[in-house]
Amino acid sequence: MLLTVNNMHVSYGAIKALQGISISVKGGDCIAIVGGNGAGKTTLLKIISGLLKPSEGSITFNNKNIVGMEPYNVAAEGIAHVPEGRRVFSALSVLDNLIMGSYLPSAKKDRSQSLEYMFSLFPKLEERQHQLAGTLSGGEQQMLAVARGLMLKPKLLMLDEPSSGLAPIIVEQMYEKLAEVHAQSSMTMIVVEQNVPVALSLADRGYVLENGSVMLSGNSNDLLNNPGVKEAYLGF
Amino acid sequence: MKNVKTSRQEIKNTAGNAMILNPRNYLPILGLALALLVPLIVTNSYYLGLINLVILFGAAGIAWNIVGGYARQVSLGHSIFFGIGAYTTTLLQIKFNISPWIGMFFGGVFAVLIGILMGMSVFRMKGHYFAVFTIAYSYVMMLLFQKFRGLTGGAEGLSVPFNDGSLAMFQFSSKVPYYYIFLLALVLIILLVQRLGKSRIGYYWTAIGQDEQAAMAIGINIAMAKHLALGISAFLTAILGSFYAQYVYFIEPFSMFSTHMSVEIALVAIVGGLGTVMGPVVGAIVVKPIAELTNMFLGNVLPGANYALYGLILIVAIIVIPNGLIVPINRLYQKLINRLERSSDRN
Amino acid sequence: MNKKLLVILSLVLLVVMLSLTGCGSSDQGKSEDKSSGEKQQGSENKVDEVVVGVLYPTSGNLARLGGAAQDAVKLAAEDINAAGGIKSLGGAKIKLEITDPGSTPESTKSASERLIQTKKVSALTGDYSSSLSMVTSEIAERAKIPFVTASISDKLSSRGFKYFFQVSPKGSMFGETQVRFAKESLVDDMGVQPKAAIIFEDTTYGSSTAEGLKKTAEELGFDIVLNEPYQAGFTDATPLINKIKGSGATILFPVSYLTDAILIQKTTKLMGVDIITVGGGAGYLMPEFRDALGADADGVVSVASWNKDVNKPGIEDVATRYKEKYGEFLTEHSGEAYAATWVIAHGIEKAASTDPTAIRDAIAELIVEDGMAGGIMPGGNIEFDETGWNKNVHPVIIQWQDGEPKTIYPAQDATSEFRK
Amino acid sequence: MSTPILSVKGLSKHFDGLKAVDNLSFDVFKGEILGVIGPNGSGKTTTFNCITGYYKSTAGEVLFDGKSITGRTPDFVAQQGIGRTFQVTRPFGDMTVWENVTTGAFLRTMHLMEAKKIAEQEVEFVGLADKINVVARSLSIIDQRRLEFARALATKPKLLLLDEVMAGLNAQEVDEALKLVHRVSAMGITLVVVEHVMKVITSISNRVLVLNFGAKLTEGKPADVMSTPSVIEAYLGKGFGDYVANC
Amino acid sequence: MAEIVPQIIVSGLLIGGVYALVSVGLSLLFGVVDIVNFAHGEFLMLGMYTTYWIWVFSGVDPLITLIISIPVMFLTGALLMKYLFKRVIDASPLTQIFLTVGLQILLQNVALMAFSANYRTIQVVYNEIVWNIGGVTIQISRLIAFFIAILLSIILWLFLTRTDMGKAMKASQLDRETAKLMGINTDKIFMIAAGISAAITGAAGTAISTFFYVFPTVGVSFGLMAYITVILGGLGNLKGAFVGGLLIGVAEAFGVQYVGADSGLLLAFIIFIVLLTIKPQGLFSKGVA
Repeated sequence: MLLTVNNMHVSYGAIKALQGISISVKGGDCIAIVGGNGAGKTTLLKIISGLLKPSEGSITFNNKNIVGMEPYNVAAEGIAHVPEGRRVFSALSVLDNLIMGSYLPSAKKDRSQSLEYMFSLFPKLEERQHQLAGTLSGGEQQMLAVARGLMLKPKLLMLDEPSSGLAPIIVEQMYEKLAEVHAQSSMTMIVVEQNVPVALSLADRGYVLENGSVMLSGNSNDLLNNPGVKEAYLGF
Repeated sequence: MKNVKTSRQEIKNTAGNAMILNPRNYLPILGLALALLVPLIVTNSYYLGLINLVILFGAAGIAWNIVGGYARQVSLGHSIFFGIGAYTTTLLQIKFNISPWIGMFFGGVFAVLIGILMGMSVFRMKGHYFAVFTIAYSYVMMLLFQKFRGLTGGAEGLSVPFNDGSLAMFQFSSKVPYYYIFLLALVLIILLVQRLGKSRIGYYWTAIGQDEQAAMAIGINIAMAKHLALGISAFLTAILGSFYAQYVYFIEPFSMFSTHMSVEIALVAIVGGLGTVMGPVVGAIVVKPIAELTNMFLGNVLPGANYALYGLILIVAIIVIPNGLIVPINRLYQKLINRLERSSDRN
Repeated sequence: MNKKLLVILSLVLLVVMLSLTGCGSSDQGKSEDKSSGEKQQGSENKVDEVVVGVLYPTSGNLARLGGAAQDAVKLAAEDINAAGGIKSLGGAKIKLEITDPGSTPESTKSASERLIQTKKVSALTGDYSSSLSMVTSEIAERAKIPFVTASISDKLSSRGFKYFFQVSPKGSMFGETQVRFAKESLVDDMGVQPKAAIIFEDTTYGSSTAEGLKKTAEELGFDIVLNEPYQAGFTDATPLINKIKGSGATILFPVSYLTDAILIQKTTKLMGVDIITVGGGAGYLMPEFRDALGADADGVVSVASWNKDVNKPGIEDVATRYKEKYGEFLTEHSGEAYAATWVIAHGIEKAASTDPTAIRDAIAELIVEDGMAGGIMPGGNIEFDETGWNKNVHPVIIQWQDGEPKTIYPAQDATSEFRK
Repeated sequence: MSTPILSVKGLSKHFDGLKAVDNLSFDVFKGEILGVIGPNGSGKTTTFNCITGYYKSTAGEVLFDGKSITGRTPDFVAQQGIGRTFQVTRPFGDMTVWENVTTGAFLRTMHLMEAKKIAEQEVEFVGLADKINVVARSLSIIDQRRLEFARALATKPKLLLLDEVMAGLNAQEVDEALKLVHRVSAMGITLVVVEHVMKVITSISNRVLVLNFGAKLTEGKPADVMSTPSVIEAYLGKGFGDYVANC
Repeated sequence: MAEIVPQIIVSGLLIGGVYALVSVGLSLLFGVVDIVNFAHGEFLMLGMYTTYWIWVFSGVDPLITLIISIPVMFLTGALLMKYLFKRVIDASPLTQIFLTVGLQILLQNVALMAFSANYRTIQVVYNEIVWNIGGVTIQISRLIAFFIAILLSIILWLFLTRTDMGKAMKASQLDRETAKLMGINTDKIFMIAAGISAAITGAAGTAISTFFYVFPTVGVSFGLMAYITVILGGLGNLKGAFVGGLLIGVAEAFGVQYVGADSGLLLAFIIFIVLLTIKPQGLFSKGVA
């Protein structure tokens, strides 16, 4: 296993955000984590990347315990977390945003290659590389956020709601790119989504979270056909 | 903290427990009674003088707290109101022989006018902007008071006319009358703020201090509420400023309108506890004597050692008790009340 | 809290307060009497020490000169004690209680009261800053403790205080002396009516000096083309010098503290403004003035309330020993502080008592003649008029000569010649 | 369902060239529950913010009870009788539940005791009675939503705008919340409900308004709207459309 | 009187350059770490004392002391960040203000204890030289200070825009959490930012030490100017701080000339209040939320 999260608990004050979640990801896997607002998806990613400290539980990445590590050290271990809401550095140029993705020495040495790859993957970004990131459209910003995450050359890429706020056509493009990256580099990915069908169409496996626990897990097709999932998230 | 207490108390009151026998009622009265006896115990007028300053700054801290603690607008310009009060009263006394008892209300009104003027520009700002802006205002005030010397006496300052032992002119050679006047002012301000705290505007101030967006959604006119807060705070601060002038005998723009003065007023509220009624009193009890003690024991050792220690204590205090001293004190007070209540219940 | 109850209680409090204030002053009077009575009994012409409170600011903006003055007081106390202490009290030693009044009226009030109430001082000296002396004198007057100061504001002695004594010249006299000197030594040679510029720092010291300047300049027929206060402690004198230059003034009377004085002096020179400067005290005669200007300091003229080479017996000895002990020359405020301490000592000697009121009465009658220790103020003997001011004192004019401030005017005090 | 209580006419809101709301017009009728759906970023919350005065609209007009409230401040709008909740809850953190709601009740009364009484009722109404003296900061998200609901109700609104109040609730909690919404509606308060969860919208709305790219895609009865192809396309995505087709 | 306008502008600009550098230092710390340091003027004071003492003991030109004073001040700033500012990064502005006010009192008085209240001056030859260009007098030492201010501002600008670390600083300012996710050690970045803030402010002190004096409270007036300037330019906006500094310098010079010698600051402050009342977010803020 590349990543094992075991019995994770976390609370914000009196609120229990996660109540004993366990997931595991094999190298080369792509998994989807789906569920409604407040189900704990984002919290889970934040815990993995070190932005939040759990009250209980363990995380093993690449045979190393990463619980309690600072986020920048987790990033150096090879986990890239593309946060929810794009969060591009709005007052930096597109290029500088990508450069920030390759800030770590391990990524910096391959910076020009990575840049080339990003520009081939997202030609729009090359066109706009000198523009301030804040002036990009929502879709372009999301592309930039993903590209910036890829610039880290991570072993594990975690995407938080990459479809949020995007027109369907853009979501589709985005997921096509993700599928392409996954296929080309067999990069391990975790995709957190509210847009259940799209996420499950990309992922091999999925976890359904509700109220901070895993309600269901299994391979994507099984989940898509699960009547409970259908009712709760697909509206039928 | 305060809020939990009041609501719990309200429940008790509706249960018909509002008796003098309730420790919630008799403890403050006991405290006040003790306070009345202080001049009999503290006969050294230096120490009584120190206590007087504690009371005065405690009251000023409460007045500051209306803006800084409830509505959470970090004012570092309260020396303006303090100074306006001090100057108006003293000038009226010097030029027209108007008693400070009357003059201070003029001072209060002027301060409110200045407050409204300030409010027009500062209430669009938050946090650091607001703080620095109020500092700039106090500098402008200081410079204006220095510049228009014909009216204000300029940098030379003003001496409060010495008038031995006259209640009508607010002058006493003993510290005792000052003590009772200041104490009365403090009690009245506590009562007022407590009352405000339980009124619509008090709820509105606290709400604004917590979340302006949400406050607007329930129909709170932010600008109006803030102006009211600044106005009341300015008025009270000006009254206390005129007390201060009468008490210190001499005022000059450089110290009256200084940021140092604003910081001292705000500091008692912060050390004591933001947005609480009694916090500033606790803060003043701690802050003022520390400044005196460091000066008393280190003032003659090495120049600067006293203030260096004061600064250090300040830093440590802010880091160790960021929420103010009132929190642990309140906890103890609650414990005391609970214990007393339990013992009376048993009876 | 039960509101009604508290309201009633505060009304009770109000009544109590009013009744107490009614008899407050008489109460206080009684206790005062008692304590002074005890003191007198205790003194009995033989005591070990007399406590003198010393208030010089050693922190904040006033620390520089406050510290130096405090040193001078210490030296004076040593001298007094070395000379056998207070002989009328059986050789009682002067014990200094030193405290830092800070730089605000409030801190000065606290410090003054602390000394009076907790240290049982017989007399007070200090402050040097007129603003702070305004406060200490109020406290001292109420507590009936004599306060001897070297602060210069005219206001100080204008309040009819009984316990206040001012050894130094009054602020308004400085300006007068500056202008008279200019008239006699400089202007009369110029042959034209001078255009004068007066600029003064916006402080008590600055404005009271400037008043005298303006009055005398007008009297002596100067054409005042500029008369303005400026903000003390500026970072750049160029705008101000520009203004002076633009005014067409030929003689400049700046009343400035050190940093401004240096910048004005330097900037005037650098900008090539051709103007005669007669400085207004304080900043112009500190060691740092010379250190900063180097050779350019030489020739600079300024008014001073005191100087270390004023024509008075014993002054050289004091100045030399001060310099040996504290490493810098004795400046005007420090010299006056030294004299003020001796005034207190002579007063106690004369009163033969540690009782403040007795000392006050003695100082009011005191004459410190030339030759008596501490009689080092310019002018005649040190003696106080009914307002408490040393009526014989006057300011002097100094000139920097070979790195030292030399007294050059008026003739009776001068020890050096004016170098043009 | 006769007279419109709220009329939005040609409303536009642009941020630095981005058209968050684009020439949007719709009516809300007295007593109805209007559901508003649309993908993330389709302008639902921005519309709310324009109506309630948090944003100054770039163009257009908003009429409430026949009176223009265009460009008025949020507090004015609230005083007129429009209550709202926030997508991300905004309780007054250091105040208790009771105090939070009392603050709201003060909009309609000057007296503390009366305000507290109103507040107590509303707190009970939303089912927070057992937590009435709890400091709002320490409530769970769901209880914070209830609190906001109660606080808005305490202002006695004629129209209540609910911004994703069901988000993050489990099935049972959603049912409870739906009951609550129905009870509010039964009290005669007009409701506009923004939701993400389709099921919620279909089960409570009298009518549904669908937004896409800041403009109205369609409006109508829930069942009709749900079967409109363009809605399926825009809201659920083409992929999902395909998926549905394949089923 | 119009012929002195160029002189007023030049004088104002020269001192404004120093205000600008001090303000840029303050703005940097605020921009990156979100702390308003009320002890900022004391960095200037410490820088001046460092320069003074090196000059006393070695006799080298004060400008050369920058080689030592910059690292010393950098370290001071970085350590303050690590042990003090870091504790209040997420606290309310109120807490931050009072912590740094405490620091200000502490630093001033420690300086008083260590160095006494004496005014110290440094003697350099070029302090005595002036240029007269078309009736405008320029004091060389002030011109040098101005150029140091410009030079350091340019170096800082290049650092922030051209180096990875500079960009990382900006990134941390914009979004601390996301910066961490990129592997940027924001704690370290904050220490460096505080270090640079202290170092360039100290360097401003060095620059003015050739024509100004050192004493324990020398930083107060410069600090005050910096707060005003930084707010004027928009908190955290370096360009705004720089232009604001120049503007305040010029406004002050005009105030002295045309309003009254005691009204330079008054004019500057009133301009400040009026401008900010019109544009509360500062002159150079962009409309970006």
